[in-house]
Amino acid sequence: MSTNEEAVTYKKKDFMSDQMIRWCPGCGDYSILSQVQTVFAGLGIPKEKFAVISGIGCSSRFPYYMNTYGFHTIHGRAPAFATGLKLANPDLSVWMITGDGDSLSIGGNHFIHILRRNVDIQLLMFNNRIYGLTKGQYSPTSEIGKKTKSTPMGSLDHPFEPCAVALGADASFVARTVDIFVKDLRGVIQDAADHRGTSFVEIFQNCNIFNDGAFNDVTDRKTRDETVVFVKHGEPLIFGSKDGPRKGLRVDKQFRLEVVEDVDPENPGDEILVHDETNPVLANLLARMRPPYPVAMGVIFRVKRATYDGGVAEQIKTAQQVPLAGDLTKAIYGGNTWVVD
Amino acid sequence: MSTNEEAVTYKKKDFMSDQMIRWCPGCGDYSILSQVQTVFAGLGIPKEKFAVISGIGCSSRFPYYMNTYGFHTIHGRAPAFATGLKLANPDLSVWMITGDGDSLSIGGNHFIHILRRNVDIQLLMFNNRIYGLTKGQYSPTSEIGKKTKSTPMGSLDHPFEPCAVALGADASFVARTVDIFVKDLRGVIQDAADHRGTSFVEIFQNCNIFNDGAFNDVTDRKTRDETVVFVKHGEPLIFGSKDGPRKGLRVDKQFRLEVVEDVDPENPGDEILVHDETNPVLANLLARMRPPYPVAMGVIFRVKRATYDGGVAEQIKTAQQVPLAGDLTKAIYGGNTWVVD
Amino acid sequence: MATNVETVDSVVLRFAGDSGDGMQLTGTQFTNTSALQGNDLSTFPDFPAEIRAPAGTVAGVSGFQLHFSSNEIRTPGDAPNVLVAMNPAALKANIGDLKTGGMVIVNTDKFSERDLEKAEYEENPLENGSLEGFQVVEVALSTLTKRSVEELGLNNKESDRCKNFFALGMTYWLYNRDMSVTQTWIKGKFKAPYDQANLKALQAGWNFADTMELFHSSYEVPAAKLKPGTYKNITGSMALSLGLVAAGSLAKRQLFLGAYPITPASDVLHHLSKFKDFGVVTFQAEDEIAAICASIGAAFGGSIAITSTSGPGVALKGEALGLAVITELPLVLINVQRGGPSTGLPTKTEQSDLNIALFGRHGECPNPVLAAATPSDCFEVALEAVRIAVKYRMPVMLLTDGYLANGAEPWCLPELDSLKPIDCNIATEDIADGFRPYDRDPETLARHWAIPGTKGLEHRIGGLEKEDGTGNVSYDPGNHEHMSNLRAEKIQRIQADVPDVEVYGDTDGVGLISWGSTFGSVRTAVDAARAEGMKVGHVHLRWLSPLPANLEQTINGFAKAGVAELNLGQLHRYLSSEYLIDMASITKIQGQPFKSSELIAEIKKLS
Amino acid sequence: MATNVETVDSVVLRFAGDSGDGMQLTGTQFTNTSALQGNDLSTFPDFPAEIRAPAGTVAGVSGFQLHFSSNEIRTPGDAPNVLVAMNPAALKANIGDLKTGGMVIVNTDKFSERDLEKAEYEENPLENGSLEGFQVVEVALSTLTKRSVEELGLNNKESDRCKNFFALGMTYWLYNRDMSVTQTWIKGKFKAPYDQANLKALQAGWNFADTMELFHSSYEVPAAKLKPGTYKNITGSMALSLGLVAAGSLAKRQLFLGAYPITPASDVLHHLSKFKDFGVVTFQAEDEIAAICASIGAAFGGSIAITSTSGPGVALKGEALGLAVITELPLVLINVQRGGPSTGLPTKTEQSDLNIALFGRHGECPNPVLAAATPSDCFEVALEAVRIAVKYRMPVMLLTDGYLANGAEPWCLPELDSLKPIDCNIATEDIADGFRPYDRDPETLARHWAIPGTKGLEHRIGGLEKEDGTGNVSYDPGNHEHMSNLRAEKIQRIQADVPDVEVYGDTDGVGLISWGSTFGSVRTAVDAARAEGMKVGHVHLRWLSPLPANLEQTINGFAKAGVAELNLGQLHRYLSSEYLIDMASITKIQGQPFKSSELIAEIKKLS
Ligand SMILES: Cc1ncc(C[n+]2csc(CCOP(=O)(O)OP(=O)(O)O)c2C)c(N)n1
Ligand SMILES: Cc1ncc(C[n+]2csc(CCOP(=O)(O)OP(=O)(O)O)c2C)c(N)n1
Ligand code: SF4
Ligand code: SF4
Ligand SMILES: [Mg+2]
Ligand SMILES: [Mg+2]
Repeated sequence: MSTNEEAVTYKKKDFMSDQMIRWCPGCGDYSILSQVQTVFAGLGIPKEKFAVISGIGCSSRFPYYMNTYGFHTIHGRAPAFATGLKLANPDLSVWMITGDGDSLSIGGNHFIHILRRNVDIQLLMFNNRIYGLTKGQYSPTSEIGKKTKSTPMGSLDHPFEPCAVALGADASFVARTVDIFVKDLRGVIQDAADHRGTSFVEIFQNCNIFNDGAFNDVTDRKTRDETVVFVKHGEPLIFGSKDGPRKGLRVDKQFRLEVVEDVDPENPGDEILVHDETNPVLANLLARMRPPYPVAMGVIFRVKRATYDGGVAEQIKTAQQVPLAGDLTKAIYGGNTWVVD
Repeated sequence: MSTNEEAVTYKKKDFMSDQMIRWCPGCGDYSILSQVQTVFAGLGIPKEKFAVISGIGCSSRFPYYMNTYGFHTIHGRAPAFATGLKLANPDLSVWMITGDGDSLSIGGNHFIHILRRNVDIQLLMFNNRIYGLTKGQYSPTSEIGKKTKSTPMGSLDHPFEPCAVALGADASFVARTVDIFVKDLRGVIQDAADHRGTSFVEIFQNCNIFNDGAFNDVTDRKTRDETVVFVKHGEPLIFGSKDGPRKGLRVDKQFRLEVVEDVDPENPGDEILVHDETNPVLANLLARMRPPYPVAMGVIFRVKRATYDGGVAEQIKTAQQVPLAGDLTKAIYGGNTWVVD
Repeated sequence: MATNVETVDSVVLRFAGDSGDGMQLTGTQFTNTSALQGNDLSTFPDFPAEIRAPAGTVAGVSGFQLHFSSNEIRTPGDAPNVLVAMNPAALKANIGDLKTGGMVIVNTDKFSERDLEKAEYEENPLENGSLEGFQVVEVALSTLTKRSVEELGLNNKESDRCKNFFALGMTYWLYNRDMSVTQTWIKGKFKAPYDQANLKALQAGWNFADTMELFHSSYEVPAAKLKPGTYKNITGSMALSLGLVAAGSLAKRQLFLGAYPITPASDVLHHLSKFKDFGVVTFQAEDEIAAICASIGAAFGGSIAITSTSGPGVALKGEALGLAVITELPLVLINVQRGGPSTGLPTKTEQSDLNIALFGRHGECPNPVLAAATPSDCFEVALEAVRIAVKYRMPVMLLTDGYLANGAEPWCLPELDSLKPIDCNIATEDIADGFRPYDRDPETLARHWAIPGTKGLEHRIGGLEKEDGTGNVSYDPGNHEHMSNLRAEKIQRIQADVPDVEVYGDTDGVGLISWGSTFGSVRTAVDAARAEGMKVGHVHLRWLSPLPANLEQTINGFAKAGVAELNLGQLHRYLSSEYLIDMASITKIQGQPFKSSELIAEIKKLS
Repeated sequence: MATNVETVDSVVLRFAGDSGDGMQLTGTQFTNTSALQGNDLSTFPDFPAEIRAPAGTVAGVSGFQLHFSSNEIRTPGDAPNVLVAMNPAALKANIGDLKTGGMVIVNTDKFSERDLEKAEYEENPLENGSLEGFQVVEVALSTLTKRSVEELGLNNKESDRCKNFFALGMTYWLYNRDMSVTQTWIKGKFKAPYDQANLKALQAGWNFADTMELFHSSYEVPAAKLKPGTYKNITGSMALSLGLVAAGSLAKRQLFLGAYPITPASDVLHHLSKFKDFGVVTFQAEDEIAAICASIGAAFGGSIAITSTSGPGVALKGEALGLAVITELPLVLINVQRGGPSTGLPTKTEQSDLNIALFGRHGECPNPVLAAATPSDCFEVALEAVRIAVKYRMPVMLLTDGYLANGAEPWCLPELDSLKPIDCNIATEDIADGFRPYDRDPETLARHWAIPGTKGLEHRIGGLEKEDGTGNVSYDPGNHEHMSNLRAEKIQRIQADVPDVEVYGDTDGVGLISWGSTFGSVRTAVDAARAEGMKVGHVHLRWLSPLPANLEQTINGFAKAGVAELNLGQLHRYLSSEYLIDMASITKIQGQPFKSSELIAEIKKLS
């Protein structure tokens, strides 16, 4: 992330570009765009220091709508472009926008590599569990049995759990949120911005054209309290309707998860798990929670770890300490030479 | 895996091809080759039903040395070839041989996808933590700070933990072993053969030319007992020299690992973890154990899960139940037609 | 009924509206109806790259053009006679193409100031005289539709959705079409009350045209005198898919498709995934590389292996294709070309991948290339590609494009008996003794296809140079030269299966040479030019590599030859290098097919 | 000292042994010594694809050929005068190349039956008369070496390791070389007691040759009359890397290399990773695609961006290269060619990637292509590639090959002042008002390079077709044609920077046209042919796209032209298509460079 060179104050609209937005009406992408613009405005980073990089997909049209530097690249490769850009220009605040297909299908390899390297960028994955731009084939996050144009009898591939993939690749920051959970979404984007290293955020995003309602179980206002747990470092894992009795999560000896009914949020007791965002084992557990357990939202995992770009800069700095560093004469005329007159 | 059509008995040498083996003298690949040949001989599968598929790298020369069907393909893509072959020919016992670079660098995406799909093949990754064939650059499993031809000041990339990557990708079988732990190696290969789905085996393999001794801490006879734990389903996680006092592993409330000294193997007590190979959380913990904890060897994770190839066959079978299935006349002459005379 | 019924030969009709207005569906209904009424026809849909671009904008306009005729026709037509424009954006995007004096039907309900603004019209084109010279038919389509479905209690949005059927009803009246096909289709497709609503809107459109005497006359387009046979209207994608399915059946082997979705190739995956009853395996891979690699794996495993994609995917498959070349395995790579370079113009058509098809791999790495000429030709080309791949044991590149894939025409269905079986000539146990995987058929130079599972034929292949015969890895200099020449020679041997070209028209005047989807426009232009008395011939190439044996001689016969293609001259360059003949290069690279008129102008220049 | 010292002009010497025998090191020492003695020289190492192929086998033989001379020379020589063969396999693999009457030094200690068997010799070649016609010098190298280091208490294996220095000592005596360079090097390189052991072995070899009077005479190869200047022996990989580093310095911008290891391109990554003191960033990516994409990202970010690879990697980079073309960003793609297709012959040399360089992308996607002629030329070509990429804002493809990369020659070091600065002409804040990213320099057509971080120049680029000027996404048909033509035109504009070709030799006799690493063999052959009285000229191309402006005219001037290249005729095809001139195609595709003698034979055919 960039150093703040001058005091800058922006409004959200400063980050809105002059390009017409071409997503379908009702697409979840609009809400995410709006929150990203809001967060950018508040970061105090000069506008010209932002670069937004994307791959290909509906979601990847994102850079066109941001009044910053932007690069709509090719399918699946955005992490590599972002890495090169960040290494070339460590001063930039680099954001990467991608879809579930872009980053987990064709781009899966670059995705896991940027995470392990921990290049200091923000990586927002819009997961709509479908290929939007190519008109509705199943994606690597589609549930088994999904009938789509390419799977008339239902898909057979076991889906990835994106946060688990990220954890398996040793991501240093893993979070999950939802397009329409506006406040939570904004908060998580802000957290991502604040983290040094690759900040991975999975955003459940509704594609109302090809996969409408894919996240109804977590977004439905009626049941949401029962199906979602918002995790926060140091706080007990409690969920359930604010009105009714609250519930908590605990594990048994062999790490099997259990829901504890009727938990007093003020005094949840010893057995209820407390979220520790630095614990990879817990993070794995949370990332994979699915009904009948609540789906975890928020920052699931966050640790400090050296960044790749930081290391590169450091090595160069060290190398440049030597006498005659960067001296072309030395480079060319050094070594075994002889003179012919 | 293949159905055993006729009673067949083989000797190891039936699986030795006529090609000269071109690995460096002392390379760990020899031992693995030998054990694979031994296991093949004992599987009771007709020789012509084996296919060995590899990518590119020293390790990937493997198929040439096996007197079976074999395909030395291109760098990183072996999982895709293996998938196609298995779908085309479900009757085959398909084995894939790969290196740490082949499968985790260029091939990372195909690697995680074959695992999630759970195509019924055996995937043996020879991890020597180096690029052998291209003469010694660091690989995605090389430790940070490694000085190689391409990293004169030491590498900066945080390494992958292959078993953790596999678990993150929802592998159904994850095991680890070592080239020179001959018996253990053979056992794990046998387990892999017996598993339906993608059986992932990481094999620590010594490259005595470019990364000699990379696994000394686990292979050294003097310290091995202290640095390795062999895991077995249903058995407590106990290690330490057979002569001296044994040690056990347990976790605290927040899943932090601890070594318990002086454990009685006959009666380890309640707190010592018992290996449950179906528990993904435990598997993650085991996969990531590094000194001062012992490195886990054996089958770390194994669950039954539908295979992709099985599903494909099933759908075709179902589709073929309909009347006029596979009838070309119906396909061509069906639908809205009209006649011109 | 209008008092007046005129008979016309051919009509070009274009429906245009917002992406959500159902124009593709409307066009398809008109097409099916006309097909069953016996017209020859050709269609071309044209949609935006966005799924639903912002409503009302020019970027969001989706169009469907349909050419139907009582004569034989070969293109969707240059300029529409009739344009249905559902909003100002559709008008703006399409009016430039309309024939002078042509008719434009507009939905006046969508000409509010806001609508005009979205279409970036400064003033209302219906009022500023800019449509002079056209017959403008102004209809309050939305209002009328709403009224027609009133009794069903739909809400505003729902009833507005039916307006495409109202428009369709009007055009059905205009061209004396039988509505029953569409009525039956509506009943099968929509649930109550939407079925009723659409039926009512359709009928209301018809009635409106009939009673309001909106049009001077209605038109009759009599049935065409087509070759006798059973016909079906078919898109290139569907014909291609059926060809592949047929190839699998004729080869008596499993068909395997490895593919990753990409516009405009995805339909091949979609169609083939529905042929599971033929044992067809479709594998939606994680990317294009995995798709081709899985296909090569399947080919090794004995399947008829196919991989389909478009430009960017072809670029990604190059490395793996080289492996298929050196391992001499049968494979068909289908490239449904789109506008390039890079992401380019994904929903537009182009022929700019000939270079990569011929020369896009590292090393000396030749592969045969052929291209389809029309939507229905895709069927035959698919069969031919598989046949050659199997016979010569090599990957074949098959080129189509967005225009062919999405365009449709009546297809005279083949007699099944006329389809020759494909002999896979698979190696059997019997030859286990002394078996060598790279032993060859002396005529075709094809090597053995020895499938894993076959007793005694165990062998290993790979991407390192192989010794001829044994297939062992070989670094021998002489062997490498031998194998390089041999791989090139194999392509030449295919000439035995490639028929000589025949010149359509005059052999010694101006000669137009074309390939791929330009067939229709070029042939139409040649006909027109000859009708005007010019001396013109046409050579259309199905095979690009190898080229037909008599091509050089044929070109030399022309007084002046021109190569017409939708790129910057790729075939022209290739033929120049082959024959050292000075030819004209006729190109267009606008994401759109040639218009016959454009080609006639070029012919005149050369005459 | 031998009684007899003869003076000779040129010697070709080849060291051959097992991969573990240290032949590369031995050859390099001889090279450095000869360089400092003032000879002109040229070297070529040749190693197996395996890291350590099985000891004693032909597959495991590693060779190093060295041509040193008192004249100007341009190739490592056709046939060696002297062969040092450390074992039977080395003898077997190399004896066929030895000049008739040439000398072969063999290590008799390695001719046991088992050794012969490993080399697949049926009988002992030292005994069956098969070496008749050569001067065979039989030396018990292992035994003698062991004896010479006895006192140091090394074990068998360790002392045997020193035998290459024993052999080196012998050849130093034979050619009157000064041993001090190697002695100094040994002291710096090895720890005790190995430094002492190697020094002793070296000296013992010298002494052995001296006292045993093994050779009829020793030879003197006087210093060459090279152009005055400071020289250094350099491989193509190193010269290329230095050129890139210099380009970064001259452009005053960070040099960025994205690369994935691949033979024979890895050395560029290895060398550049050592230039961190120049601020050079080397990124070892997860694959070739990531490597080029990171480089394009770095180019967007304002770096001098490079990506280096070989054939299979080039095939993978095609899609991303198209993005660099359409976004008009500067980038240099280095292709160190190797034997293809597919994995092919990875350690062998070839020129078969010209096709993919020119035509290997989907869509109309042109990029400039240039090639280096000699190891030291790589320096200049690297500078030129960067200069053009930056000046015209486009990706440039630079071709070298395994022969150039690993081969070495004396390089007359450039005066630093003679290196022209590279003007990056980066867009600044000042032009923020009305800034449009695709506005162009009217002369070069280069667009702005506006680097993220620059105030007021925020803009978005991408792979969809762009509107000229604004750079916005555009589906406009006319704009697409305009942009397609413009991208092609940009290549043509580079001709302004490409000097006309000059014919070496005769302009109106037989003309040989070549490109890349064949320069040396072709030039040598032309010289030889002219010395024999033939009328021959030579045109060597640095630029393949665009071609030099006067090339057509130059070729037309020849009575008969032939295109010589290490493939199946790729340049020949390309020039044919450009100029429609009938030329001969002279090719070789054996993983090895041309021999001058082969070319002389071809010239005779054409004369
Ligand atoms: C190399 C390549 N292959 C395929 C495509 C076609 N394609 C474009 S976007 C896409 C998938 C989009 O899915 P996702 O990443 O989930 O994005 P969404 O549209 O759902 O936001 C595909 C397959 C392409 N553009 N390039
Ligand atoms: C497309 C492509 N890129 C690069 C290479 C060069 N290459 C061959 S093997 C290899 C890495 C080998 O490492 P690993 O997979 O760990 O195998 P090992 O040799 O260590 O067994 C590389 C980079 C190649 N053959 N193809
Ligand atoms: S197709 Fe789906 S993801 Fe794409 S813009 Fe439309 S609603 Fe959004
Ligand atoms: S380089 Fe290493 S991995 Fe490769 S064969 Fe030699 S010892 Fe084995
Ligand atoms: Mg998606
Ligand atoms: Mg390795």
